[in-house]
Amino acid sequence: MDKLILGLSTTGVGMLVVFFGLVILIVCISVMTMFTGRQKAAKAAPVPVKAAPAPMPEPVAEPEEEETDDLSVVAAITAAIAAIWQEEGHDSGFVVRRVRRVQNSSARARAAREEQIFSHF
Amino acid sequence: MDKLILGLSTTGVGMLVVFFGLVILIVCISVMTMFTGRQKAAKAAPVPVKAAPAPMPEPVAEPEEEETDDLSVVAAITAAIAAIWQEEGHDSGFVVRRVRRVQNSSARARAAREEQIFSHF
Amino acid sequence: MDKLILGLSTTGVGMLVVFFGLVILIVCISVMTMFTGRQKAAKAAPVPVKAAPAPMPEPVAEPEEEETDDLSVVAAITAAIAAIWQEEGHDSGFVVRRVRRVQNSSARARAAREEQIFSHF
Amino acid sequence: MGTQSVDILQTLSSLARESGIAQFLANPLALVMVGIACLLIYLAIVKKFEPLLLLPIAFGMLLTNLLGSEVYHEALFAGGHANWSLFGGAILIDSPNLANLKELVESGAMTVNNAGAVILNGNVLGQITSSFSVGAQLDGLGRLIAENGTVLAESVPIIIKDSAAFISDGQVYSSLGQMIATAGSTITPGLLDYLYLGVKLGIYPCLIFIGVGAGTDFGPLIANPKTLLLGAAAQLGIFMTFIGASLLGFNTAEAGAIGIIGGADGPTAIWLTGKLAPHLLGPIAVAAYSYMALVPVIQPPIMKALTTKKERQIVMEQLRPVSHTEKVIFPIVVTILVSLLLPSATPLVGCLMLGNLMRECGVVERLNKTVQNELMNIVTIFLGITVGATATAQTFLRLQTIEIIVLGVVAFGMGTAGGLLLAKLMNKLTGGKINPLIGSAGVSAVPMAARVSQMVGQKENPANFLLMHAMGPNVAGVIGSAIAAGVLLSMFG
Amino acid sequence: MGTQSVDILQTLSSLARESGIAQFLANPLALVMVGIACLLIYLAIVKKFEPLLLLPIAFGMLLTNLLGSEVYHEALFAGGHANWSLFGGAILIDSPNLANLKELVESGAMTVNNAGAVILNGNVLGQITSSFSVGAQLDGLGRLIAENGTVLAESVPIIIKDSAAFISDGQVYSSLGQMIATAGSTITPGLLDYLYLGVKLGIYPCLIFIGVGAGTDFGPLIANPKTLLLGAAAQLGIFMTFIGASLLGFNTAEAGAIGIIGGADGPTAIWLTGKLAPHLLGPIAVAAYSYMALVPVIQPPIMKALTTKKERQIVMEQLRPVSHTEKVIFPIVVTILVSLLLPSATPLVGCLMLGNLMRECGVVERLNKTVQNELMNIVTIFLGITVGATATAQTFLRLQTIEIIVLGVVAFGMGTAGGLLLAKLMNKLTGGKINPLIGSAGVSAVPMAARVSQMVGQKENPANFLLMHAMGPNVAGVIGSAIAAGVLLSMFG
Amino acid sequence: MGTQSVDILQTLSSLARESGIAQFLANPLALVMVGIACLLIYLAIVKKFEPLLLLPIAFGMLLTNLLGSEVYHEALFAGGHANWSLFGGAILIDSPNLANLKELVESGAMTVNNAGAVILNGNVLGQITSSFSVGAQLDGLGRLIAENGTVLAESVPIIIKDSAAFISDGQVYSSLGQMIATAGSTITPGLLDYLYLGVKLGIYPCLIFIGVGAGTDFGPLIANPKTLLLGAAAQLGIFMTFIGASLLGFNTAEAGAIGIIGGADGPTAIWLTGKLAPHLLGPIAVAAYSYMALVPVIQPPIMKALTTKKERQIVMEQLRPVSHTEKVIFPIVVTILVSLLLPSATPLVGCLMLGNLMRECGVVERLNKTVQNELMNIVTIFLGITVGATATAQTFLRLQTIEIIVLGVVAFGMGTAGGLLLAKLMNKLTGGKINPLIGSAGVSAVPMAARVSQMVGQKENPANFLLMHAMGPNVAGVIGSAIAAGVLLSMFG
Ligand code: NA
Ligand code: NA
Ligand code: NA
Repeated sequence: MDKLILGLSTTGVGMLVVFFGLVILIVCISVMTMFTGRQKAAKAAPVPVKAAPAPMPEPVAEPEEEETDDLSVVAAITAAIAAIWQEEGHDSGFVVRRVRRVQNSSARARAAREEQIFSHF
Repeated sequence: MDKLILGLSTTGVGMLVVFFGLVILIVCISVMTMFTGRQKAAKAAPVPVKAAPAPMPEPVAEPEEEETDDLSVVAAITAAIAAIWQEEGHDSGFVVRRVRRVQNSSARARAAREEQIFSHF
Repeated sequence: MDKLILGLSTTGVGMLVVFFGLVILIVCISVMTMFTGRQKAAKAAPVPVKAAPAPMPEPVAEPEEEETDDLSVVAAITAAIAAIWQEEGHDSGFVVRRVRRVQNSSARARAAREEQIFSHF
Repeated sequence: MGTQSVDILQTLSSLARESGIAQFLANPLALVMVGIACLLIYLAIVKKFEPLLLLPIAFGMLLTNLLGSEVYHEALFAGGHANWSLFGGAILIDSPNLANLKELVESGAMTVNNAGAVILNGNVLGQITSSFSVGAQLDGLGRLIAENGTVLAESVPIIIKDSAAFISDGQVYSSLGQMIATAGSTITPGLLDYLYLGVKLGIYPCLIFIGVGAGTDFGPLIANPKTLLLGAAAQLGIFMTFIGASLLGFNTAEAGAIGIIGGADGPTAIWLTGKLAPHLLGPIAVAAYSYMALVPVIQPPIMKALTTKKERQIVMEQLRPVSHTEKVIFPIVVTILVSLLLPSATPLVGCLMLGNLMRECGVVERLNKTVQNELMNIVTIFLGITVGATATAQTFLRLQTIEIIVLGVVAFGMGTAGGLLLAKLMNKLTGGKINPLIGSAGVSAVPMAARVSQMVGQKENPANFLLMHAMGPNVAGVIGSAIAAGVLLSMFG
Repeated sequence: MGTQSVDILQTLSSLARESGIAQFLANPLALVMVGIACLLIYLAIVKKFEPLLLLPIAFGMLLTNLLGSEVYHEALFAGGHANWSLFGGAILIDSPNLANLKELVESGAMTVNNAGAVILNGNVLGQITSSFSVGAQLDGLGRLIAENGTVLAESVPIIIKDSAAFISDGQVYSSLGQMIATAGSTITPGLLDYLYLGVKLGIYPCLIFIGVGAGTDFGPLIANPKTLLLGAAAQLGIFMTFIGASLLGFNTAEAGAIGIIGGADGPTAIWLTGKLAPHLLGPIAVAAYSYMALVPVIQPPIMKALTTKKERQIVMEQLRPVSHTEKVIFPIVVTILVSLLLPSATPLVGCLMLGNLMRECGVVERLNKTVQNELMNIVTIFLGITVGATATAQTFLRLQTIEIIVLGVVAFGMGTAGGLLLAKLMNKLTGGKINPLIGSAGVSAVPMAARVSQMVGQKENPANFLLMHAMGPNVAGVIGSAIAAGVLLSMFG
Repeated sequence: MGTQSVDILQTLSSLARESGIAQFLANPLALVMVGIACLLIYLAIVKKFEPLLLLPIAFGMLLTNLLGSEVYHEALFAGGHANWSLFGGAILIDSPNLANLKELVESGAMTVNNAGAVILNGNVLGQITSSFSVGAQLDGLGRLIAENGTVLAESVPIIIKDSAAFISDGQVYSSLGQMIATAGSTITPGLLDYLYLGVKLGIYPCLIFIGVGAGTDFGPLIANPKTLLLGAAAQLGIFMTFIGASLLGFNTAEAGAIGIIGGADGPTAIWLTGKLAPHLLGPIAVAAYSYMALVPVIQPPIMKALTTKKERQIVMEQLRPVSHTEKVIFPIVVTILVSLLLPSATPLVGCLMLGNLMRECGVVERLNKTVQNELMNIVTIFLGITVGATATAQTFLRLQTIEIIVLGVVAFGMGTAGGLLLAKLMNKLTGGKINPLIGSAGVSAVPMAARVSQMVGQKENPANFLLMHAMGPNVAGVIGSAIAAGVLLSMFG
C-alpha cells in the first residue's frame, strides 16, 4: 500500500512537472511567435514554399551524403539535358524529378560557402 | 639449448593451436555453406553476377568518397548522353566505362535509405 | 616602475626571440629554395599555372565537400555537353565556368587512388 | 626431448583450462546469453529492429559472454560507479594474511549488514562505500584503529578499496552478490571497460542528443504548440510503469529507470538508467530499443481501440509556415525554460537544443554535419557495444529481466493511451479539429510513432496526411521524456 | 490520503528549492551571464562573428550559468589543474569533527597565509597544493604529526585533498576566493567537466592546429620569405598588451595570457591561457574570437592612418611559383628549427606542421581530409562549449573582464601597427616594391586579415591584388604568435 | 637601465640553456634519431612505404626527439604500464630528507635486486611495483615499518609511487636503466602522453581492427575455405622468429613481440607488443610497417626459389559465388569459435568481425562508413604518432633495434616460405589444382601480398588471374596472426 501511495504521488508530481513545463513552453512559443513569426512569415515569402508542401518530414537522421549527391547529380544533368533539348527543339514528355531537393542542397551549399568567408578556427 | 627447446615447444604449441583453430573454422564454414550457401546462391541470382567477374578485389580501405562521386558522375553523364544519342540515332562506338561501380553505389544508397526508414537512435 | 621595466624587458626578449626565429627561418627557406625550388620549378611547368593566377587564396578551412562536388559536377557536365555540341557542329557562345577547380579535384582524386594502391593499415 | 614434450603438454593443458570451452562448462548460463545475443543480431539484421543500436548492443552482449575474453569487467563498476583505483591496478584485497579473513568471516566475528557496514566483533569498522578512512584507519603497523582510538584489530586482514563490495568466505562479492574477485588479484581493464566509461560518466547519451537535436525539425511543433500537451500526456506510461515496477518489488531508483522505457527515447533511457540503476542497463536498453522497433506492432491496436472510425478520418488543416527566426530562437528558449524549471534535465535538453541550434542557425553547417553523422555514428557504436557488454548472465538471466520486458510493453501501451486520450479530449474541446491519432505520436520514438499515426489515419481515409501534424507531438515527446527523466533523477538520484 | 498529498507537496517544494528560479534568486548575477550568452549567440548567428567557435562558446556559457544544471564544476579545476581525486569522488573535507574546524578558524588558531601555507597555532601544517603529505602527516589515530614528530593536533579536523583551496568559516574556497564546496560534500562531475579535460590538458588546441596546418597553404610565404618579418613585427601587440596588463595589476602569468590575444590566433590563445591563467579562459577566448571577427572593423582605420595613399596604391610583382618539394620540406624544417630555438613552442608548431605535411605530401589524402574536417569539427565543438563553460558569473562579471576586453583591442591595434610600420620600412629599403598594407596581415587572423589588406588596397587602386602577398605575412603570423606563446610560457609558465 | 638589461640577459641565457640546441649538445644521440625520423618521412612520402602509418610514426619520432618539446615522457609509462599517480602530478621521490637517500644507496645499505625488490640493511622493504603497501608501511611519523612490526628505518627517505623504478645515486631510473626523474620533480604530461594511453590500454589497435574488418571481403575465403590452411602455415614465420630472438638473448615476452612482426599485420603487432614488450614498440612498429611496404621486394625471390615455372603457370578454377547469408553468418561464427578455443584472441578477432558484420549486414551502412573512414583515420593518426614517440634515442639506438630489423626480414621470409610450402603440398594432394603462389599471400599484409601472388603468377602466364584466389589465404592470414598473438599472450603475457 505504501508503494502504491508512493507510486501515485510520484506520478502526480511527475505529470504535474511535465505538464507545467510544457504548458509554459506553449506560452513562450506563442509569445515568441507573436513577436517574430507572423510578420517574418509574411515578409519571407519563399520560406513557406519550401516548408509547406513537403509531403515527407526530414527524417531525424539526415540522408546520406551519397544520396544527396546522387540527387543533385540527377537534377544537374536533367537541367543540362533539358537545356540542350530545348535549344534543339525537342519537347517530348521530359520528366524533371526531384528538383526540389536541389534547391535545398544549394541553399545549404550557399550557407556553407558564406560560413567559409566569415569564419575560421 | 634450453632456449632452443623452449622455442621449438612454443612453435609446436603455437602452430598446433593456429592450425587447430583454422581447421575447425574450415569445418564450420563447410557446414554453414551446406545449410545456407548453395541453395541461397541458386536463389539469389544477381548476387554472384556482382561478385564473380570482378577483376579487382575491393581494397581494404574503401575508395575515397570523392572518387566514388566522380565515378557515379561519369556514369550518370554517360548514361544521360547515351540516352540522348540513342534517341537521336547516333551509334558511333560510344564507350560506357565503369558502370559496374554505379550499381554498387546505388545498392549502397538503397541500403542507406532503407536504414533511414527502419532506424533511428 | 618595476612593472614597466619587467614589461619592457619581456618585450625585448620576446620580440628578439620571435625575430631571431623567423630570420633564421628566412635563411633556411632561402637555402632550401636554392637547392630545390628554382630547378624544380623550371622542370615542373604545370605547377605555376595552377598556383599563379588564382585570384582567391584557398581558405584555411577547406570548402565543404558538397561544394566541391557541385563544382566537379558542373565542370564534368560542361565538358560532356561541350563534347556533344562540338561533334554536332554547335559553337554558340558556350561558357565553361570553374574548370580550374576540377583539375585540382582530379589531382587530389589521383593522389587518393595512388594512396589506395600503396597503402593499408 | 622428454622435457620439451612435457612442456608442450603442460602448455596445451593450460590453454585448454583457459579456453572458452572449459569456462563455458563451468558457467553454462553464459552460453544461453550467447544464444540471446545471436537472436538479437538476427532481429537487428533480418527483422530490422533498430539495427543501428541493436546490432552493436547484441555484439557487445556476445563479446562479454564469450568467457575469458576479458573485454569487460563488472567489478570495475561494482556499486554503480567507476572504481578508479581498480582501473589503476589496485589490489582488491590487500592483506598480508588472507587466511585470517576467512576465519574472521567464518567465525562470524566479521559481518557485513544490509546497509553495507562492516562489523568486526560488534564494532563498526566503516561503511563499504569507498574505504575505511571515515570511522576507522589502518595505521602503519597494520592495525585497524577506530574513531575513538580503540585498536579494533592487531593485524587487519582486509583493505577494501573503492568498491562497494562485501566479503564472504574470503571472497569479495559485488553489491549484486556476484563474486568479483579472488583475494589478492588485480584487474587489467579491457577495451569495453574503457569505452563503457562514456556511458557510466553520462557522456555518450548527451553527445548522441546533440546529433539527435541536429537532425530534428521542431517546425511542426512551433507551428502548432498545443501539440506539446500530447507530448506531456504520453509520459503517463513512464509513471504508470514506475508504479508497476514498485509493486513488483523494485526499489524506487530501479523503478524509475524501468519506467523511463515508456519515454521511448533511447539516449534518455540509457542516461537515466546509467545514473539510477546501472546494473539494469542491459535489459532496459534491450527492451527500449526492441519496443521502439515494435511501435508499428504495439500502437495500432491501442489506437483503434481508443478512437472511433470517424475520429480517425478527421483531416487536419495545413500547418502554418514557421520562420527561420522562430526556429533559431526556439532551442534557446527551451534550454533556458527547462533549466529554470528543472535543472536536472539540463544536460539532456541542453544538448538536444545545442544540436538543434547548430542545425537551424545556418552559420555552422560543417559542425551540424559532423554532429549528425560522424560524431553520432562513433558514439553510437561505443554506446551500443558497451551497453550490451553489461548484459552478463548474472545480471540478465534473472526473473527481473522478464519483469522489465513485460513492464516495457505496459510502458509503451500506457504512453500511447495517455497521448490518445488527451488528443481525444482536445478533439472535443476544439470542436473536432484535432485527429486523436496524432496523440499516440507523443511517446517519442521519432519518427516511427508519427509514421504510425500517418499510416493508421490513411488506412481509414486515403486523403488523410497526418504525418506533419504527428511530428509535433512526436518531437514534443522527446522534450517531455527528458523532463520526466529529470524529475525521476531529482526524486530518486 | 493525507500522507500522500503531504508527500506531493514536500516533493514539489523540494523541486522548487532546487529549481533554477530559486537558484537565480539566490545568485542573480548568473542571469546577467545568461543575457551575455544570448548576446554572444546573437553576434555569432546574426552578425556572423566567427560562429564556428563563438556559437559553441556562447552555448557553453549559457549551460554553465543555468544554475543547478551541474554540467561544469569549477572546483574540479581549482588551482589551475585537474584535481583527479575530486573527479574520483574524494570528499572535499573529510573529518570526523567538522565543528572543530570552524572553531579553529574562527578563533584564529588556524590560518592560511598568502603563500597558501596552513598555520595551526603557529605551526605550519603544510602547503595547500596537494595534501599534507609533505611536512605533516595524519596518523592512523587521526592525529596530525609534523615533520619533526611533534603531535600538532590530537584530533585533526581537516584533510584537504588535491585542491588548491583555502579554508575559512568552515567552508572551502578556491584560490580565487570563491566558495567551492561545503564541508563533507563530493562532486559528481558533469558532461562539460569531462570534455573540459581536453582543454585543461592542452589536447584540443593541438588537435585543432593539426587541422589548421592541413588547411593552410604556406606557398606564398615560401615564395616571398622576407614577409616572415612582418609576421614577427605584428607580435608587438602581444608584448605591448603584456605591459599594459602588468600596469593594470595583473600578475605576469595573467598578463602573458591576456597579451596573447594580440596573436589573433584562437588555438594558440586558448593553449597558452589554459597553461598560464585558466581562470581567465572565458574572457580571453571571447575577446580573441570577437576581435578576430572584428578585424575588418579594427584594422582599416589604423591602416589608413599609418600609410599614405601612394603607398596603398603600390602594385606588387607576382609571386614566383613554389615547387611541391619545397612545400613538403618546409613543415619539417620549421618544426626542427623552432624546436632547436624554443622547445616550449614545439607542441603548437609541431602539430601545425604535421597537419601541413599531411596536406602537402599527397600520399595520406584520407588522413588530410579527416583532420581538416571531422576531427577538427568535433574538437571545435568540445573546445568551444567547455571554454564557454568556464565563464561563470564569479569569473566573468569582474572589472578584469572589461580590462581584458579593452586590452584586447589594444593588442589587435598594436599588432596591426607593428606589422604596418615594419612593412613601411621594408618598402623604403626595397625602393617601394612592398605595399605596406600587407604588414597588417601579420597579426594572423587567417585569412581575414589578408582579405582586409586586399580590400583596403583595392579601394585605392582597383587593379591591386594584394591577397596572395598578404597571405605570406598572414600565415607567418601564425608561426610568429606560436613562438611568442612559447617565449611567454618559458618565462612565466 | 642596468637592472633591466641584466634581466634581459639572464632571461636570454636561461632560454638558451633550455633551447633545443643546448639539449642536443648534452644528448647528441637524439640528433641521430631526428635524422632517422627524416629518413622515414622520406621513405613514407617519396618511396610510398605504407605512408598512412609510417608518416605519423616518423613525425612522432621527430617530435619526441626534439629535446625539450616535452610532448612525451617515458617515465609516465615506466615499467610497461600507465603510472596514473604520475599523470596526476605525484612527486616521484617524496621525502623530507633526500640527502639520506643518496647516502643509503651509496653506502650500499639500500639496494635493488634484479627482481625489483628494495633491500635495506638486508630487510626486503617490498617489491617496486606499486608502492610499499605490501610488506612495509610508512607510519605517520615517517618511519618505515616491516610486516612483522620491526621499525626498519626511523626516517625513511623515499616513497616510490606506482612506478616500476629503481633508485641509484639519489636518482630514479626506469626498469630500462634510463634516468626518469630527479628527486622531488613532477611531470606535466604532454599531448602525446595522453594520446599514447590509447596504445598502452590496447584501445587503438582494436578500433583500427573494426575498420579493417569493415573494409575486408571474406568472400574468397568462404568460397574456398581450405585456403585457411595457408593462412595458418604462414604463421610459421612468427614462431621461427621467436626462436631466433630467444637465441639472441631476448626474453620470452620480447621474443614473442618480435616474432609477431612475421604476422605482417600492423594492429596485431602493436596490440601484442603493447602488452608484452612496450619498450620495443618503436623498433617493432617501424620494422613491421617497413617490411609490409617491402613485400613486393621480399617475397618474389622466395616465391621463385620455392616453386617451379610449371607450378607458377597453373590457372585456378573460378571461385563459386558466396551468398549474402554466408557472409553475414561468417563473422559471428568466427568470433564464437575463436573465443571458444582461445579467449585471449577475442579482443582482436571480435573487433575485426564486428566491423565485418557491419559491412556485410547491410542495415547499418552509416556506421560501416564511419568505422572505415573517419574513426579509422583519427585512430590511425593517434596510433602512429604516439608509437613513433616511444622511439627515443635510449630505446631505439641500441643493438637490439638492429637485431629486430634483421629478425623482421627473417620473419617475413619464413612466413612466406611456410605458406608456399604448404601450398605446394596442397598442390600435390589436389592433383595440381592449386597454384603454390597463393601460399605466400598467407602472411597477411592485405592486400599487398595477394597482389604479389597475382603479379608473379601473371609474369609466367599472362592469362593467370590469381588475385581472388590469393585473397583467401591473405585474409586468413589476418585471422591466423590474431590467433598466434593470442597464443603468445596466453603463454608469456
Ligand atoms: Na518520450
Ligand atoms: Na599571430
Ligand atoms: Na598474418
